[in-house]
Amino acid sequence: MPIYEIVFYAFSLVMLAGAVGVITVRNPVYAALCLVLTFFSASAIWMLLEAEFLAIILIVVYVGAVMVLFLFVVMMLDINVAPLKEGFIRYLPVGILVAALMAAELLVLIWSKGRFEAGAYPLPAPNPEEYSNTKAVGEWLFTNYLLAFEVAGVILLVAIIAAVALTLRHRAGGHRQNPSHQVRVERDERVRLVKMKPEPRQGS
Amino acid sequence: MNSTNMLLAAPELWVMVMACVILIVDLYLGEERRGIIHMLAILTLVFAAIITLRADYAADGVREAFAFNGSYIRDTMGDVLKLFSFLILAIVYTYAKFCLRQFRMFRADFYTLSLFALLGVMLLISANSLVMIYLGLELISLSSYALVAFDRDSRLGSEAAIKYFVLGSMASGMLLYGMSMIYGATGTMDLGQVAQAVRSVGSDDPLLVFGLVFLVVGLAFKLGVVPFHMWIPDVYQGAPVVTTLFISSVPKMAAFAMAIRLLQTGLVDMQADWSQMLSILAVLSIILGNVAAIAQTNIKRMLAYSTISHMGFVLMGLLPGTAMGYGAGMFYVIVYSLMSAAGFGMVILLSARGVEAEKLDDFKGLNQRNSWYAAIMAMVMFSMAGVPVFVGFFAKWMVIKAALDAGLMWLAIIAVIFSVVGAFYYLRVVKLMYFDEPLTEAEIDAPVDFRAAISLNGIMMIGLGIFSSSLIAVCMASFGA
Amino acid sequence: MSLKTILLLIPLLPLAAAAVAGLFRNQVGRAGSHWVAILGVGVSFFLSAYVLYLQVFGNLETLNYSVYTWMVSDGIRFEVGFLIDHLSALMMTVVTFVSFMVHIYTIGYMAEDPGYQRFFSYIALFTFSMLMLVMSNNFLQLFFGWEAVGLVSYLLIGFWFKRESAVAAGLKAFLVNRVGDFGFLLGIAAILYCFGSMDYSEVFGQAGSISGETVSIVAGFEWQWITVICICLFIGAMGKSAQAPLHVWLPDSMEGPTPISALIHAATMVTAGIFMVARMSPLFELSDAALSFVMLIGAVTAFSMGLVGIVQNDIKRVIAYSTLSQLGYMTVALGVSAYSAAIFHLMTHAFFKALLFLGAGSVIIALHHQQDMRFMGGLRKQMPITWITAWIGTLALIGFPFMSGFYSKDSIIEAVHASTRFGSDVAYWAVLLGVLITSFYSFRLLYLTFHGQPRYRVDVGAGDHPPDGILQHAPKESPLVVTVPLILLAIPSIVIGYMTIEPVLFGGWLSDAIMVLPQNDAVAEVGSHFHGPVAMVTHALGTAPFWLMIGGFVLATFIYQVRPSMADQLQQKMPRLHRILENKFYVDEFYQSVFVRRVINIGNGLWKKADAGLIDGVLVNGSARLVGTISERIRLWQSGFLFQYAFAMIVGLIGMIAIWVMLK
Amino acid sequence: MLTLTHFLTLGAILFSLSVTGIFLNRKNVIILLMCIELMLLAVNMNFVAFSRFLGNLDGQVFVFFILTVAAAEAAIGLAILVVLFRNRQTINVTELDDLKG
Repeated sequence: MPIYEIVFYAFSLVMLAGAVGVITVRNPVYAALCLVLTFFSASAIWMLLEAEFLAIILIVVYVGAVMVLFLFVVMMLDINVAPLKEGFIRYLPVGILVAALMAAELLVLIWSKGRFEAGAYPLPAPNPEEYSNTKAVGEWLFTNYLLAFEVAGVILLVAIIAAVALTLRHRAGGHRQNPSHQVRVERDERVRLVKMKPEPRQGS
Repeated sequence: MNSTNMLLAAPELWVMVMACVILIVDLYLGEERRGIIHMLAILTLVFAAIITLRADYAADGVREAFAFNGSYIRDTMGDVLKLFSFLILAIVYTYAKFCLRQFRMFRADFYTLSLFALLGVMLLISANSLVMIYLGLELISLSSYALVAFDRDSRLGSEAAIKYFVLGSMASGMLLYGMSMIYGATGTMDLGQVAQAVRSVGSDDPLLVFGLVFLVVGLAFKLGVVPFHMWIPDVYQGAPVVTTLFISSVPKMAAFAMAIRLLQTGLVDMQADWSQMLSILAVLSIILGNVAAIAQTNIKRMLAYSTISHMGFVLMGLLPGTAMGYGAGMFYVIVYSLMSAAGFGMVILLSARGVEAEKLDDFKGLNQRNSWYAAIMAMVMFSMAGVPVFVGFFAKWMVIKAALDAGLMWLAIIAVIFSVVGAFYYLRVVKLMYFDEPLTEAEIDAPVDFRAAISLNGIMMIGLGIFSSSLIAVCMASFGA
Repeated sequence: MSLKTILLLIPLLPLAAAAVAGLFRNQVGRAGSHWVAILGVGVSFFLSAYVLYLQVFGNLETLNYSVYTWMVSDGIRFEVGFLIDHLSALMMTVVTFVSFMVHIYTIGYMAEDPGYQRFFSYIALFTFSMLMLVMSNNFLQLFFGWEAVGLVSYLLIGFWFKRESAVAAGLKAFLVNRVGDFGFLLGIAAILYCFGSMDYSEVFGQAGSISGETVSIVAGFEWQWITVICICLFIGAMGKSAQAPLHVWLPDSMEGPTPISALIHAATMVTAGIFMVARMSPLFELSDAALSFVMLIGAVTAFSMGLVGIVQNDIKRVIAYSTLSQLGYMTVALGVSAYSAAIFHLMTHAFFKALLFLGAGSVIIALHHQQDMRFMGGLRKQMPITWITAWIGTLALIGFPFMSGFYSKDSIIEAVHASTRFGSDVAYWAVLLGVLITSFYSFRLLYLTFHGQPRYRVDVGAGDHPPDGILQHAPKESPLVVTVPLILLAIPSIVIGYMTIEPVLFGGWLSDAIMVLPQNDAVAEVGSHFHGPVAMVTHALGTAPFWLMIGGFVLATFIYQVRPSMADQLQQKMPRLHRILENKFYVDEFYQSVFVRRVINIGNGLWKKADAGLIDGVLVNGSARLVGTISERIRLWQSGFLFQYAFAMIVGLIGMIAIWVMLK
Repeated sequence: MLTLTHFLTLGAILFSLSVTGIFLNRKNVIILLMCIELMLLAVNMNFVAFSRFLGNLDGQVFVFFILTVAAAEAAIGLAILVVLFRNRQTINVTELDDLKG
């Protein structure tokens, strides 16, 4: 089935191109967009691996939320683009060397003596028609991984607390409403009854 | 999944619930009633300890119990480490209350974040699967990143936080890469099953060794051993002293537990490999930590380098792969956490209104200002230096003995030589306190609970030294030695 | 009170006194603290004396028992235990007696010091530590005591911490002792490794079993385990007992208050190394190589340090170098297996050296902390008691017949002469010439201090800190609290040798603690010619040491007594000469250029080059500087740049993969 | 035919690229955060591939958790970045060297 190979190689190339883009382009906005491209291709490759649920999650959560957050911050900080890439060329040879070494070591393992060829890890049969990846993952999440799922929730809570604690500022001199004060207000604080003599109507 | 399973994890659930309760209670408290938060946090720890102590799982000769489909484990080692986490965190809170008030940062965030970090510590200690290890670790890390940047207006604090964050995330990435390799080779996340699978696959499978290297890197970063130590000095110095106090003490015990779970439970058959790796890391840490500390003038930074060398010693306990060695490492990490808490507690004590006493010179002539506090600091320094009678000596002794028993003579010799080198900078602090003129005559004042906590913490240095046998026995018993 | 209670009380009373004087210093006040300390140490002395009495007259058996067990790990016991035999009882009595005297003396000496209570607390603590050291029955406690006395010693050297030099001296003592302690610790570790026990009796019992076993430390060289152990232990002793080349800290330690110099740096702590080697005699006896090493180190120290003593002008430094030289004698004695002679000399030396130091202290108080002998002279009239006791101390030191030092030093020289160990003939010449030198510098000190004309002026209006040679008040005899200890120390300095030489040295009284192989027994060889203390004197009158001692006396008298008095007569007739001769410097220079320039140069050279240059400069400061430089280098790696940190991690990762995955 | 090797190779190259990116980037902290996301993607690729070829779901579930944590991490990282920028008016990596030695 060459269509699988074609899809795989096509998206792999796009994905790696995107990754190279992330670490080389000057403008952080472009970098973020390259990252989106990378994630998108990765999502497609995961589809090939029949991990449909994760593929969708990657698009929804990453592309839809996290990368938007990145772009949001990039634009909010308004950084000067030009000086940010100085010296890039100077360190490029070392960078390439490190990348090559790292990749060489990893690939020597992966390509060694057919360690991961079909003999050792045969491709399982495709999942049956009625199989739902989402349902299967969901079942595992709420049974075997219940504790982990709860902890993941706590981690998200911590992220919220941390983000608020770090960035929320009350501006000095700002006017803010305090609902509890508003609710507890007494009549006497708002209305003052003044006793006075009735004034005779003028000019009558 | 039944209710007994749930009950095993009762301490974790309690801490989680209380962290949320504190989060909510804080909304209804004004500035002047923040003390309630502190009381609640202490209460949380006390009850967590009580719940942990009510361990009825070990009734009839069973030494461990599992819950949540084997991803959660209760055993003696975990319980002891958790109890010490509670104790040390209680001490940390007592120091922190005073410090946060002084620095006008007394916010509930510190308490909630550190309680969530504690939850992470507890989960990591009790983790029995790769997933739980990762999640526990991240819970600690994420809380710690935020705590480092806790002083929002500090240039150094935010610099330290971003460095910690980038390097920490990178280390998690490497750890995960290793986990993926282990998963690929064994097909399971459960550490007990990983051990079985390793036995059947054979421990010389390159895929496993590969995974092991990455795991060790992640572990080394968390412990802060050379060459994965670079974050430690910068973060210890840049973070507000309360945060440094926290991250230097409690999470180290979790890192130790993580090493035990991964290496001893999961990859015990690869002991020959990881033992070599750890020995190189341990030697480098002991050498670099002790030597680099000498040139420091900032006490937080000096203690950071001292931490690096102490973690080298902890590794030295782990690497022989014997029950004695694990026990020695566990004893060391507990003792280290207590010493570190006391050391940074003293830094807090000397910090006058809003200015951190982070220069070594701030300790000059402390004896003339207050001889009791000087004595406490001297005890801490002696203990860290490994002077006999003090508890630090016993910790070093046990670890070195474990290495000797495993025939690692060269390692023991290097450790001894460099702890002698290291004695120099600890004793320099003692010299400053006793033989130099104070820079200020200002009265050292602290609330009564602070004084009680630091006195207790200081007396532990010698008290645990004299009566070290029971704690050592507990540590040894955790590993059946 | 049972005996065990008494034995427990002996160290605990000083400890309690230290705690009271130190922790409640403001509550008990100055008088309270000295009463507490003196009472604690005094009672401790009487109890020690009682134990010794029981051993001498009551046939008390050797006691070896455990007091408190700390923990048992792998069959190795960590415990506090007492081994009370003749050796330790003798040491306990000496230590507590000298300490007791020094406590009393301190009342007078430190009367005006603001750190009065602190001082008492420290010296009582020292007494406790020293007692724990000598009473120990295991290596762990020995090491604790060892470190504890060291610690108190540094605290006391740096007692006047406002003086820069005192702090530096404390640090120097600390650093030098680290070298020794490192060896000591290695030795103990080796013992633990070989014997699997820390208990003296167990280790000594098995000592023979490893005599053939070897270890290869440097590839290709096989060392006997026992030799390695003994040399490591002795390196520890070299640090504590200030043997060359680890002696440099002791002269500097004179920065501490004089009572400390007397107690710690002359009488007790510095002899801990001697005591330790004697205690370890069952081990040392098995290694001829180690004993030869001990002997040669001792000989070098005994001879060269005496030479250096000749050129010193500070009164305390002269006595300090004399202490070094005498410690060298003890070490030589150890090296020829004459352990009992070493212990005997240790005991007599403790009395007369403490006496000399306290005498020097008395002079120093009288002259308002002037320590330079060039600004003393003629004090015998103002300070008769100090003068007489100083004479007694000097006579004991140089080994004048019938004085205590005579018996101990002559026995050592005889034992060295009788020994057949490799190198003992060199050591014999060293100790023999040492007698001449000892006699010379001792009399020089006496003459410069107490005889001749005063070289200071009394000027009432000179202010609080007058320049050298000018005093605000005329010197006068010190108060009773100072002179009574001098007298009490002078008595044993005279009689203790005469009274005890027979039992201690030749009667085998110490043989319950000290083991000597028959073929090494130099003391027995000497003992075969011993016919009582009086006969020993008559015999000595015809031997070299006596005449060398007399020679030193004559030489010193000629230079420091005869010549200045000639100058006195001449000074009116020859005003130009008057100026030259009035100043003692010129005498010294004359004597240097004409007489013993070589000797002086060697002395000076040893002091400046070896002490100041090589050892201070290269070994102590040099290694500290090296570590400091490396440390500064390493700091540069921590560049602060995030990408470099990341780079280090990546390189670490790549390196680890390369080592463990690729290379396998 | 596609084998596990292909997917692992992809993950390895991605991992190497991200590691290099962290080291190579000296100017902009945001790019560092993106490189970390890349690294996690590489890891996820491995897990998903193993999960498929081992025929067990553990790997996919783990990826789910990694994605969750990564999202949280991104939020905190960006929050720290904002704080950093407020305090120093720069996110240039070479200027972050107050802490050293």
